[in-house]
Amino acid sequence: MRFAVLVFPGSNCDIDAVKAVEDVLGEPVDSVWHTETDLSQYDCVIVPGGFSYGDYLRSGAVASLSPVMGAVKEHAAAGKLVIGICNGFQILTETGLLPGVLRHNDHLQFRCEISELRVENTDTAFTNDYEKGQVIRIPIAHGEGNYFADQATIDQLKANNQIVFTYHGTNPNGSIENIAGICNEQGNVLGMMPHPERAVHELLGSADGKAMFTSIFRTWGEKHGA
Amino acid sequence: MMIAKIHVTLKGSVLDPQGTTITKSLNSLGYDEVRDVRIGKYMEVKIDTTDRKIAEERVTEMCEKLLANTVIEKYEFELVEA
Amino acid sequence: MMIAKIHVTLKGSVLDPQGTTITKSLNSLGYDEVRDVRIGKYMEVKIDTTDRKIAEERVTEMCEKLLANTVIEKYEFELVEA
Amino acid sequence: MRNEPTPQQIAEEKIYRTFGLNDEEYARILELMGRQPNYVETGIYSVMWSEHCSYKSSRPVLKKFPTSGPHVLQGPGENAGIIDIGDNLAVSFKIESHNHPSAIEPYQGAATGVGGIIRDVFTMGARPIALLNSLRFGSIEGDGAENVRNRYLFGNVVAGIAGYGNCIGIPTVGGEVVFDERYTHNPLVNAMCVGIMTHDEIAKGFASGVGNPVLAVGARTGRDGIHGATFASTEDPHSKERSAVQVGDPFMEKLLLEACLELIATGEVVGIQDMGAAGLTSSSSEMAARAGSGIELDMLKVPRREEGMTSYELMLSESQERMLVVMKKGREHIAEEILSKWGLEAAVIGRVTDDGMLRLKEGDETVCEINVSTLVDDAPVYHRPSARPAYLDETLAFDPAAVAVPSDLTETLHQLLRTPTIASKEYVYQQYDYMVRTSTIVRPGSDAAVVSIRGTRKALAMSTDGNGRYVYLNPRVGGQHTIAESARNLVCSGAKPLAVTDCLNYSSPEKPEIFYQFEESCAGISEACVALGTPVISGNVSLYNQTNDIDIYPTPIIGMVGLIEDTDHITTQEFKGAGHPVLLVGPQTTGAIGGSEYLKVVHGKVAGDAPALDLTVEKALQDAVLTAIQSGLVLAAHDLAEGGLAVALAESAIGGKLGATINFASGQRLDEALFGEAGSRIVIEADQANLDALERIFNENGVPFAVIGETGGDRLTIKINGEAAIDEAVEHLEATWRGAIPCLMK
Ligand SMILES: Nc1ncnc2c1ncn2[C@@H]1O[C@H](COP(=O)(O)OP(=O)(O)O)[C@@H](O)[C@H]1O
Ligand SMILES: [Mg+2]
Repeated sequence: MRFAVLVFPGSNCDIDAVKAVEDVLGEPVDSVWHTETDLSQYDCVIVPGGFSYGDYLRSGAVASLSPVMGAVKEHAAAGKLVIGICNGFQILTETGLLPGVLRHNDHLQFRCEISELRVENTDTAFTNDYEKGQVIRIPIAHGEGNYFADQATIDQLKANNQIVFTYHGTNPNGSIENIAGICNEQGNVLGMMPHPERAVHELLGSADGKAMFTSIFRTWGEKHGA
Repeated sequence: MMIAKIHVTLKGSVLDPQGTTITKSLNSLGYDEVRDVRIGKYMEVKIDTTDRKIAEERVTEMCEKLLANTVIEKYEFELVEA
Repeated sequence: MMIAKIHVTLKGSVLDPQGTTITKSLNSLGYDEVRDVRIGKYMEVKIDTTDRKIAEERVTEMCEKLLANTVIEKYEFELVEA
Repeated sequence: MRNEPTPQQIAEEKIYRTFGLNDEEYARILELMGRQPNYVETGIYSVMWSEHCSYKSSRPVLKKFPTSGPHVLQGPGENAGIIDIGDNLAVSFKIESHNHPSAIEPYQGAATGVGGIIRDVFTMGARPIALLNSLRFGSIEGDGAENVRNRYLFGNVVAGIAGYGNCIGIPTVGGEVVFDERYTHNPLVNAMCVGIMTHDEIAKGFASGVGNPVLAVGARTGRDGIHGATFASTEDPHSKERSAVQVGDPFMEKLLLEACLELIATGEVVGIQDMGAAGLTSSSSEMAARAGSGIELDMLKVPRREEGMTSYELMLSESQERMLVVMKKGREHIAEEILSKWGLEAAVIGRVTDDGMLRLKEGDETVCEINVSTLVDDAPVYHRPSARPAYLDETLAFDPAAVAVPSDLTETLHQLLRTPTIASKEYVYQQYDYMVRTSTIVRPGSDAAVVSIRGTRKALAMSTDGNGRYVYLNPRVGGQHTIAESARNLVCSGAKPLAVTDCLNYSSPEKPEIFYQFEESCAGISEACVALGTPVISGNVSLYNQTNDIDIYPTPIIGMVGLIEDTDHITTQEFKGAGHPVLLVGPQTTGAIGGSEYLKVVHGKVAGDAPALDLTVEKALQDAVLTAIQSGLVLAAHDLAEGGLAVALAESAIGGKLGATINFASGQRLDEALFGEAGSRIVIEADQANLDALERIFNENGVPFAVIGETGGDRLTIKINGEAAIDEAVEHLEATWRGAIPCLMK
């Protein structure tokens, strides 16, 4: 299975995503510069966290217009996997691959901590190694993670079971319905504010993010008979 | 040269947590008369053109594509000669 | 009720990293005519008063104290009846 | 034409004085140049001879620091120091102050401080892996105008540090914050950066090789921060031109960082230095001085942000995110290619010469010609008069009998846990991304932060420490404490302390009493560095931290880095499990309550002598505890600092959500035994089965120790001579400690 981790000017969790894929799965993973227009050789694209273009104007806005995002749209339309983490989630909403927006945290401060998430949907390629309702510990680190969408969109997300993760206990940013991560209707594009790539070793304080990578690999393997 | 003076503000129905926080701080500083604060962006884009009509089209495009997120924001602009 | 429409912008010689980044991004999207972008804030403060003179004084104070950082920003406002 | 004063006007109207040069200094310039300097030249001398760049008051003192050791690859003098940690790896680090800018514009002042120290480290070829800081503010309690301002400064300094560090993607892993009235108008904002590299990646600030091209790289030069260096060296920054404030662009710096590391890796770079204080002036002259060469620049080629900038402005601007690079001749296109890939500019603005001159041209016209060594080596040196401060007689005369032991010591503990200096700093560090790069093993909240080194079993421990009150009460011993506490913090995390970076924050050196504090505390620092084997490899001095006749406490801040040989040795301060013996290692009596946080918070007094410290005992203690940790005998270790034994126990209990029952014998006053702050003491938690082995190690090192209790339950109970002194649910202690700062900052 081949992974691509996109790199925009200002990305800073790209290396962490690469390390996580290598450490958890040992599968090949490339860093792909934002000017690339062909992603056809990859099975899963990770849009990593960080501050693409400084998060200036709106987080994710400038990056969403880069050449590589055209290829990400094609990749997603072909039913292949895309995960946006933190800034990557913001980029995916700005691109329109996922509905809604991520606004300033309601307390207006950046917040870094290990947060507790509830896995709401285990029928996705990203989460089938978790139990439904399982509470996992995954770090957050963001200033603009306050998910918002209008009521119609929220109703739709619920009806289609697109809410994948919610915050358990305290909501760290004011997001609507405690949303921490959502997927698209087809279930092959996931966006989440928390950082699973930061939770892959006990030494880092949690290894609960590992199951995301193993889920992806297993789903892909089942599909491709590997 | 022209300057597009662009106002990007939240759509009416969208809550403005930043505005709410500032309203509260103003109240607690003793400005009890403050009822509500809404926060938006103001941009000045300098454009090398003389054709007002083209400028209008182009700025509209820039707003739609990048300068505003039309899911929650609306924009407005005027063009002035510089 | 009155509304103070406040523009807060960076002083002339202060670096505007956001503006510079957005200028470059617009250029690379094909908007070559864009020469410069400056990004500021726009606020609407609703005030429960009818006395324009007092309102003017109070809003000036709010800007100096909280709404603008006068070390690097300047502000401007107009009052309209609401 | 330029509208600038002529050389004659500068001399006759004494215009040089407005630049911060005094009459003798100006006379010296005339002598060195053999003519009257023009406007640009006067500006260049004034910044290079400012306190900030020349260290003219502090140099004689700094020279006495121990700076060498077998593991030191680069001592003070470069942009940052470098130490060897084995496996062909090297670590570069430095701390720097941004006190004056932060007093005026806290967010940008702190942010650009972080940006500057990061540049110092990646200039050396190192990949920055961690940031720390050390902060001082006036009191944030109360509703006075000053308290409100202090809260504003605190909130925005923290936000500025977060804003820059988070965006650039370097984790902020540790630091400290202290609140005291003495810092009301002079907050201290010291930022430290740690980077890592292999030995062959080390780069230096050398402009050598005649004809080699000199490039300006990164951001364009604007009119911001002109005369910042001079401004950092004067008494009242508030009266200065406020447009001197610079705005940071962490996004630009992230690109610059990646581009520079890529460029250095090509091996085509001769020398590189960041343009920090005094911008193009100091970077060009220092690079030439180190190489014994000269530099010629064409000012018309310097990329600029604004039209009509003069050479004077270009040379003195402190615009951020810029570097000066000397490439091998004919290889400039490599710089241009790499920089443009990252969307940045690299412009050839001059070349290296061999005549020892800093020569500036505007096309064909020469506008400045100065012998580089007169800027750097001939800068004035002042041997300032020193006099023992009169207040010491009064503070040393303090008699503890004059204050009563509080009747409710549990309440006293709450009072201490609530005081912002001791209370949880979660409000601060939850705004910092301390996990990016996925190497942070011990996060903020323990004695030292620990960052792992990928591909090895090694890890680095790091901390910042300082106690201005101790230094105020006893400059010599206070200086020793600063080093001892730093090293002790590292040892508690399982590291061997390796080297020191220092940031020396003081008031005006022109006051003999202040100079005495400076000299004596630096002597104390040197003594402790020698005793503990931790040389000084880099540092920074910030003087004139005073306003309206209030001098800050003399506040040397120490940043220290230590090596953990194996991640298995990493130890933290929180209690790990019930039923384990708790030991107090080190001297069992505390000395008096002089200088303690307790005396200040509970009795409102800053008096007495600094707490006792014996460097021989300290060294033995650290060796013993490190050996014990490396032998796998220690479950938790926590050094005793502000608030003494009681606060240390409370912190370990809160962190582990686990109580303890403590009972020990003491001949001291209860408040001394509980809250006294003598040095060289560490609390550890160990397995019962390991007590014998521990005893052997402590005895071999001649370190006293006692089992003072046992972990367990949900209360912290401390009995002295069998009588209950403190008894409280850990949960309640935690609520007090955790809630204090958020409550004040609401
Ligand atoms: N400004 C800060 N930045 C990051 N971490 C901080 C800061 N201030 C305090 N901390 C963290 O809080 C913990 C306790 O700080 P402190 O009480 O100063 O520790 P110590 O007394 O052991 O030096 C440390 O882990 C420190 O890293
Ligand atoms: Mg400590």
